[in-house]
Amino acid sequence: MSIEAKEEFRPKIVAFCCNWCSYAGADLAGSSRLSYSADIKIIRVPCSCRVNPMFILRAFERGADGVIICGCHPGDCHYTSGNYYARRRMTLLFSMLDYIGVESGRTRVEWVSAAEGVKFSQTMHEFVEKIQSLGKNVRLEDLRCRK
Amino acid sequence: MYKIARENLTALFQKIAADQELYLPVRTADQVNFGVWTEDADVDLDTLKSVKSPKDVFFPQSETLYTCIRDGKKLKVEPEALKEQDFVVFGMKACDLKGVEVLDRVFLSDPVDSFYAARRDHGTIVSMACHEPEETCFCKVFGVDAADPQADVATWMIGDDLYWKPETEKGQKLTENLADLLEKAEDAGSEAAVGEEQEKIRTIIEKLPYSNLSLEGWNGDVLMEKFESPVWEKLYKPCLACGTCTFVCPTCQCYDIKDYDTGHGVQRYRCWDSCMYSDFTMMAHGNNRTSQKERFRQRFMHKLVYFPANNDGMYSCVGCGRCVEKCPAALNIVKVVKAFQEEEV
Amino acid sequence: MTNQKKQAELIQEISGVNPLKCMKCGKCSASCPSYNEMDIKPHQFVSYVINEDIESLVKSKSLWKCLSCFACVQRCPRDVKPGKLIDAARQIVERQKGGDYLTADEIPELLDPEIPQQLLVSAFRRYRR
Amino acid sequence: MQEIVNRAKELLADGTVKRVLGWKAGDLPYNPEPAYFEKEEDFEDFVYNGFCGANLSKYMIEASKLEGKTLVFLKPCDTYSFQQLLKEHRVDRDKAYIIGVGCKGKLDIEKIRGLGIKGIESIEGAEIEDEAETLKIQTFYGEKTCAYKDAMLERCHVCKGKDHMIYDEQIGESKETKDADRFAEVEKIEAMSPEEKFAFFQKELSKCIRCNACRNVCPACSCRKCVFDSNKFDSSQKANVDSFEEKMFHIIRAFHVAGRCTDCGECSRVCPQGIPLHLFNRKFIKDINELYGEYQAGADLEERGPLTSYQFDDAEPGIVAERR
Amino acid sequence: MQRIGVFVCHCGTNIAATVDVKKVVEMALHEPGVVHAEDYQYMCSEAGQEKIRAAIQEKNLSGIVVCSCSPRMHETTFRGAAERAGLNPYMVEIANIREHCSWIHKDMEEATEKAVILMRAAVAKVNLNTPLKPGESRVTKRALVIGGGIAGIQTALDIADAGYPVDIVEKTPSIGGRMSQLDKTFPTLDCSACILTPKMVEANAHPNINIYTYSEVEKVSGFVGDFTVDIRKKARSVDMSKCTGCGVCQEKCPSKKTPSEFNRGLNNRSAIYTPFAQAIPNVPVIDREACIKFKTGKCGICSKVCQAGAIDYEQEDEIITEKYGAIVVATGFDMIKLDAYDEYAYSQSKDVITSLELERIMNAAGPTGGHLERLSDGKAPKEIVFIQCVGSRCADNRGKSYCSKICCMYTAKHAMLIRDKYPDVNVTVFYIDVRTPGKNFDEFYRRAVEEYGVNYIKGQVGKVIPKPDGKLLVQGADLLDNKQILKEADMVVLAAAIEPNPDVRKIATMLTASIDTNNFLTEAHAKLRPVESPTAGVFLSGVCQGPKDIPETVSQAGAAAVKAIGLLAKDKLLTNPCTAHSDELLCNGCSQCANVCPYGAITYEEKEVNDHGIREVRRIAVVNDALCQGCGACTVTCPSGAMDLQGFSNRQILAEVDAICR
Repeated sequence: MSIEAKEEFRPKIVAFCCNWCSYAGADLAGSSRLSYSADIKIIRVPCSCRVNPMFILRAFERGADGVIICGCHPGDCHYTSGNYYARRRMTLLFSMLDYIGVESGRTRVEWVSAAEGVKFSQTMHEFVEKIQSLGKNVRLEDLRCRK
Repeated sequence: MYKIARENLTALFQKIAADQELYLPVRTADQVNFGVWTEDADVDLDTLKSVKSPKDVFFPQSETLYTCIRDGKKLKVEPEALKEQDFVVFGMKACDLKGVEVLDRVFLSDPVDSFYAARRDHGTIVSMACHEPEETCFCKVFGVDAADPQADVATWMIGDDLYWKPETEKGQKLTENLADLLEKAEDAGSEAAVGEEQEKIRTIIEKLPYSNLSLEGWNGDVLMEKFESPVWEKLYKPCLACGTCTFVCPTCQCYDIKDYDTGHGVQRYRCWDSCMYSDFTMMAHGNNRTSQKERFRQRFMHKLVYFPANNDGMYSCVGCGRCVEKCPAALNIVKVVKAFQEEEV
Repeated sequence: MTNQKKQAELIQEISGVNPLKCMKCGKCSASCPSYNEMDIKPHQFVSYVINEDIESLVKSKSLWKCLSCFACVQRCPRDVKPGKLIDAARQIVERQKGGDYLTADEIPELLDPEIPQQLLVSAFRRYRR
Repeated sequence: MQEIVNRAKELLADGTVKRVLGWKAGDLPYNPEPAYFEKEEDFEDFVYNGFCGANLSKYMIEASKLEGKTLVFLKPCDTYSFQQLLKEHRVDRDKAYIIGVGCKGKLDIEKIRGLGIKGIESIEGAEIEDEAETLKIQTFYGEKTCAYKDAMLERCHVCKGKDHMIYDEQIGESKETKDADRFAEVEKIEAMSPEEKFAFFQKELSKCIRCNACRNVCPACSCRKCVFDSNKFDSSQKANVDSFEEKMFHIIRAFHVAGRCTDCGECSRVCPQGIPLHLFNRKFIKDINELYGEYQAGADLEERGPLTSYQFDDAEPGIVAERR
Repeated sequence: MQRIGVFVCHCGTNIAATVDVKKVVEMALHEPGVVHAEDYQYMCSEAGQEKIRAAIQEKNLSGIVVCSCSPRMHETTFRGAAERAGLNPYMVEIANIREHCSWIHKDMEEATEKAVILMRAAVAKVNLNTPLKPGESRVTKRALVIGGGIAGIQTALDIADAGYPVDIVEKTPSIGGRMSQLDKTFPTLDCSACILTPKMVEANAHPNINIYTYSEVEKVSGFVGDFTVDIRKKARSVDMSKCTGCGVCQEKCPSKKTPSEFNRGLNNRSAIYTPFAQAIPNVPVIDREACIKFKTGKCGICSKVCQAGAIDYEQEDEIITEKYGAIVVATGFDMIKLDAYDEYAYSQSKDVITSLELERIMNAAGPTGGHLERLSDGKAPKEIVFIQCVGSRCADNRGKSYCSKICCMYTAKHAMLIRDKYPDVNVTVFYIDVRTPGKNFDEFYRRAVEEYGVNYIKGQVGKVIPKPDGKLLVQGADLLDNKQILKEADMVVLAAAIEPNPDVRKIATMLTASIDTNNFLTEAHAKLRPVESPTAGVFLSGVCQGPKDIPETVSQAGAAAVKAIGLLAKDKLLTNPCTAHSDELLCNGCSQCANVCPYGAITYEEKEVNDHGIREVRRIAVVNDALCQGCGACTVTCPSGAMDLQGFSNRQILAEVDAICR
């Protein structure tokens, strides 16, 4: 690899995956060897409704360039209604981030079932591409966390 | 004495800022606070009081003390450098200057606060007399003369001219650097103009509603009596426990020291704290002052009793009136003093 | 990369078809109205592309026998659409002749007795959508 | 005002209430403070005028812990807050005797100062009985006038209406003050480019001194201990160390009150730095109205808040990008 | 400070080939709290677990991180290993460096870097873990089976035989399901009714089985061991206790124009009806949509002719609420709609039929009395064409992507039966592949070709054209002979794809059981837990989980029964200790958490608290551990952060975020 290639922008992306659908979907993507970027790091949460806006802002504060939340499809929540609450919360939060001038592409919610390994991998592909095109998150980053 | 036309002030600021930082009242999003001068800064010398006092030039709201960087299981500690560059503060009012005097008492007495001391050493203060004092002002009560702001350089804005009077060696040095912009004003007319302005200011101040506030009975000797007074119980009720009064105050000097986990180490910083906050001086066992009444009392006892007890009778209030203007519940130190007066009558 | 391989890839690119999805059910051939006229049958088109034998494909009679009726496109259960492959192969031929990238408006002026009628019909059908 | 005082004295005398939560005249023409009145003679200092803008609902959280009933004067907009607090079990209805007072718009001393009026000695025209459209202001630098309207708090220009949502009795007339679109400012920002939006909020929030006045005055921010004061999220902060923290604080604060904020406007009123904090809350309100149907927090006791309910066909979060 | 051990698994080469495991071990030793790190070939093996045990005991570890496969795979294994070594099982965290790393990345450097970060996040989390202890909940010793087809019947029988009461809920008026509609079964050619009816009778007579027909599940709440289910017993308009099943009412009913569901609409039934002769219970229902009495208020003939006085027009739906420890879903399948396949002329010609319709035609109790005839003109067909894979194996959105699995075999059965009974009829099967994996299956197919002379042609049919003379022109291709074929046929039979019963979506939602894109219920593990849903206490039986033939369905039904019995046999269940808890000093008592709790697990109490010396009575949220399932909805609703989730606490998740973004 050339030196230039090493200096390319490698985004930091946090993916919150619900234990029952999306995390299993990610597992399926893995066992089906459906590759996606190593820039994605998954955090397992019981349900998409466990994702607190504080977690998302904290990730951005710490220098994450994108945050994606994956949960069961609406109607399929393991806990019946968790993803419905998550949907409202995230819609409002994303709208607020957009409102203060943070590019709306940096946040995303995607519903991925345990059977959708392909969708998981594709979604991650797309999201990494989007973040690549947006570049480094500078608007929400806390400079003290820079190395 | 020197003078400079108002229209030439930008040139003056440019000249000062050419080799040092210049802090002065700047209007940002409709509010005036002291900030660093830049070409496109909206300088506002006509607003009497900045929202925050300019104390943060010497004692910033937050400052890093040192940084620890973790490398595996090793730690590297990097202390924060002290201020090394000279800077100028332009436009401080007499009350704010008095506020700095109070802060000096705290930070320059043993043990000396090296961060503060370094800033004081490197800072040159250009003051400005209060052209039109307002109804919230009560500096007179604390012996402050708003018409004669003692600093490295004192200035008066009279009509379209700024009169400039160096008072110290630092002030003299700054004046010399600016010699080609400042015009000598040794004539009698200039002296008279300043004198007239001072007279005008003092006349207004005499008329201000708070100017004859009596601080009788407030000193270091009345500690227990004031502390145990039932008046506090009534007084504190509207207090919302926010920190507005302390953060706009030119003399409040309490700070907290906190650690910020940067992910690859720790940044230790200090930041202003407010005695109005429920976690003020929180310790392992809990809090000294568990009720808002106690916290409220602390602030005024400190300003009017504890501080004078330890500082030769000097109050740590300078009568700038910012708390009078900004308190969301319309409480203030004047109301406190008056309430005690009424009670004692 | 061999020329054949390039062309095979080009066909896939133009047609947007992934020939590997074919499950060899033959529904295309079963649906094809020109089946009997063809030397290479519609379902075989797929394997010619997979095997990168574009030369045979381009030389075949079938290329110009396809009516572009798109019955195979419509009915293919696997989204393989042999009709599109044929169409793409024709485009390759045309491009080799230099008639690259036509817009629909330009066609009437370019009417040339040398251009096989099938290609025109096909082009019109394609642009109608 | 006399009507209010008389009624308060009556209720105190007949034992209906143990204390009255009202306003005590200040030492300046414009700074009355919320105060308790327990005896008839206390009422000497009682005042109720245009500068009594504070929302007393929040004080009712503490008053609910006291013995006996507290009489409280609530403007129409304050009653939304009270009802929302009631919904969240933060106040006790049985401990409150609510007199819904009429409202002709409340005054903002910062607005008056903003007009360049300083050195104020006295203000005429701020009494609730006054019908005048103009304030006469005597200053050390001469007499000034100012239209009542121009001195009104921002929230009064976008008033939710003059109906009390909850009360035991009502006193006083109201006058319509609404003359602006509640969401116009939000829409203006929404129309900006991301860069402009960011610059706008960056500039506004750079003034924040983290005094917490907005939080402490807010009736929806009624947490016993705020997350920003506790170590639960490692989010305890006292100062604006980095520009991001202020954003974090204000976004999270707005999020925590989303669906509960009645848009009482106290946050903007008290901000010493004049940050238009209501722009955060109103953005959430606007989104909620548009995406989940009109909702006014505090308007009733029963309806589920928009963030504690859902519809099967709610918009997907992707709508944020689509609406741009 | 924790004493953490990190164990990095090679998983043979599954991990080690792409992740430099030694490097992960080395980097782990740099992490705060880590006092031990090692790697091993297979951590999940006995030897690997022994290493973990040894390290915990020798180094006095307080928490461990295993960098290995998905926690969904071996979290339980490693928690068990930790527990055996005396460590609380909830002090174990898994860094998923296989599914989420080594299997999806090719570059060793990149994969190693990511594995290190995942390890760090897990270490950061375990640093904040606290030992947790599972609670206990009771088990209601009663099972619910949803669906009364062969799968449901078999499951119910097996559970009942083990001594536990079972309720079957069946939507239609009778149990029996699809199998009752079949004529013969492959590969033995048994009569379907002959083998099914005894089972139906047995279920009906079993003391432990209670059957609710013409009923639907309306609401499900609760959790494993303690479900509460509302069952809607639809008004039958016939008193089941009085009806003798004589059938007179059906005979006399003047409304006879409703297409028979049982006969796939090939003939009509009366408004009061039993779906078929052997129906269980043998009690008719009144179809209120079709009944003249209900539509106009006049008629009432059935009531007049019923000697038992069983007709009850006033009957209303009844809601039965019952508690269950386990629920088995056996909702079965239906054929797909063929609207999108107009090329086969299904909607244009009565002689183009589906295989299930052919079953009814071949059946002696069917619309034609078992005579093979064209529905258009009643003539005996001479030429029959079967088309395979109609809507199966489709990549487009017209059909289903999967193989329906049963069609190859039943088509061979049909072909064989026709050739056997009507040797003069020519049978042609157009196929793409003939799939016969199963005992005696290929032999069966070969018999059709070799003994019965069925003509198999490789190639899908392109289209079917109805001709004016009533014949059908089938245009196909013989791919092996490379010929296009135009064949005249009298009858065309389509092997339409099967799909899960559309109602299963509703049921899955009620049960919070997950469902795949094809509406098949998802199993907990594709290989190792094929009859369990990921939702504890919910089991899968039959085609609702995936296409199956009868023997497979029956064996899965038995397997599901065994799983359910295993659950019911326990007196108590250990509950998930990862539940929410509220910090009483921070709680505002505002009720928002209770509003979002899907389990009603949060209640409030007035409690005296001591808040740093201030004693006061406050309204405090209290979580019922047995009801809380640990979703965390409440934690985000709580503005003060009083509500937190054990095992996924705010600080634990933030620590992971920090570690990843470091």
